[in-house]
Amino acid sequence: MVITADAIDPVACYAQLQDHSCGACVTFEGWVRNHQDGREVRSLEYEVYHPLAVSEGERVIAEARARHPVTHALCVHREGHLELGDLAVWVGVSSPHRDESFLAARMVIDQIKVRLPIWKKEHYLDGDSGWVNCERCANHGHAHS
Amino acid sequence: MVITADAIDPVACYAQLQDHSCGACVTFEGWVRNHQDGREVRSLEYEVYHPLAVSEGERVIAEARARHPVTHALCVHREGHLELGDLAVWVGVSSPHRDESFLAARMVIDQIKVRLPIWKKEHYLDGDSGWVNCERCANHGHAHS
Amino acid sequence: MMKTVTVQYFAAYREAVGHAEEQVETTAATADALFEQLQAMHPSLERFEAMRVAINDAMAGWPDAIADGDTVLVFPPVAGG
Amino acid sequence: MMKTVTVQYFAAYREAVGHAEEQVETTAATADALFEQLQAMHPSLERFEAMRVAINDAMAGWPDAIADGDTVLVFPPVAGG
Repeated sequence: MVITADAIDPVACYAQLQDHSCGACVTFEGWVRNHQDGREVRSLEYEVYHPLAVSEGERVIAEARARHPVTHALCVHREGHLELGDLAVWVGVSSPHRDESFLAARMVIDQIKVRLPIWKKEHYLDGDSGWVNCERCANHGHAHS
Repeated sequence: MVITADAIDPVACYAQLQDHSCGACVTFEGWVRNHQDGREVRSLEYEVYHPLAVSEGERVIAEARARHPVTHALCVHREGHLELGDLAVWVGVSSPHRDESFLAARMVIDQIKVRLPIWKKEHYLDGDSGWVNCERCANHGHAHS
Repeated sequence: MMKTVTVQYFAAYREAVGHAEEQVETTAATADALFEQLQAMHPSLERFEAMRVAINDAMAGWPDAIADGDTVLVFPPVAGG
Repeated sequence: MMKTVTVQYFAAYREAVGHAEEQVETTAATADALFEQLQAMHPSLERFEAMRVAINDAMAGWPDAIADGDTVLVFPPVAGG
């Protein structure tokens, strides 16, 4: 689990998954989207509490690997200011067969989104801004990407 | 749907998925694996019947998009001789939210593997070689990546 | 009724038969009946549950009718990906 | 028994409270009871079902006990990805 203030390089990440014993590779990328709940988004900030984001991210990856045996599994999450289209989170998995890679990648991103101490502040086109509640938050329940 | 005798460039493919309205991108890559049913693989050839591989591939993508509305969905498949680790098939999908991208990518690769007129001949380390039957083939049922 | 069709073989079937294409005189009404005739001509042509057929560059079913002048593509089990 | 704990606020909670960290004197036995006290001190501190707590850099539960000298991290609902 890597938290970085620099732009994520998906090609460099991907190189770490390559393995001649693997026939399948699944990647998930979360991009900064120009709309959220009907509002136009201009940019956003991620705030990350490093020590626990890293340890909880490692735990998520270990749990996904235990349930879906894959050969490589990695996750990188941005912090700081991001513009539209920027890569916010990258998950990559490789395995001999494709079933495990799809399932592990899905489990990692689903858990990363609800368990890691990472917060997102959206800046809207109308000049307003606000912290986004998590997708399982009961008070403001709505789905994110 | 693209069939190519040249190496697939995943970065160039991926660029076609980028869209500010999308918050999620899922890619699947099929790589040439060094083992199959307990045999050590050295390299392989794909034979493709172009006209129907392209039209059936377009149909698969359209069906996946109809079931899982995504913004972009692409598939590229190699033909000819491939070495270990080479990218044999690339599937990429982007959408506002991640659920549709995961489901569409999975549906595309599952259907591509069983419906397109593409055949794989494996060359084994022991000098032998043989055509691989499809993963749903009743006579020689076994799972591939 | 005697028809002439063009049969094309792919991958394992091409290697089993020894050539990629041939003209076949047939009275077979369906693709499936034609395949039986092809097996009689080429004993090495194995029947697989996952084998597929296309007629005139469109995916077809084995019970589909064949007509004089058709091009029939005989596909062994596919293995893309 | 009176304890002194360090409370750290993040994201929306930091902005609601106006600072990132404070020392709090408390008799609260659990993290949950401490949160009630923090809400009394900072009426803008909203309770969310998805809010989380960590004690001394380990994820914890709201019913967990707090001890003198602990650092308690108060996390508003997370939104990574």
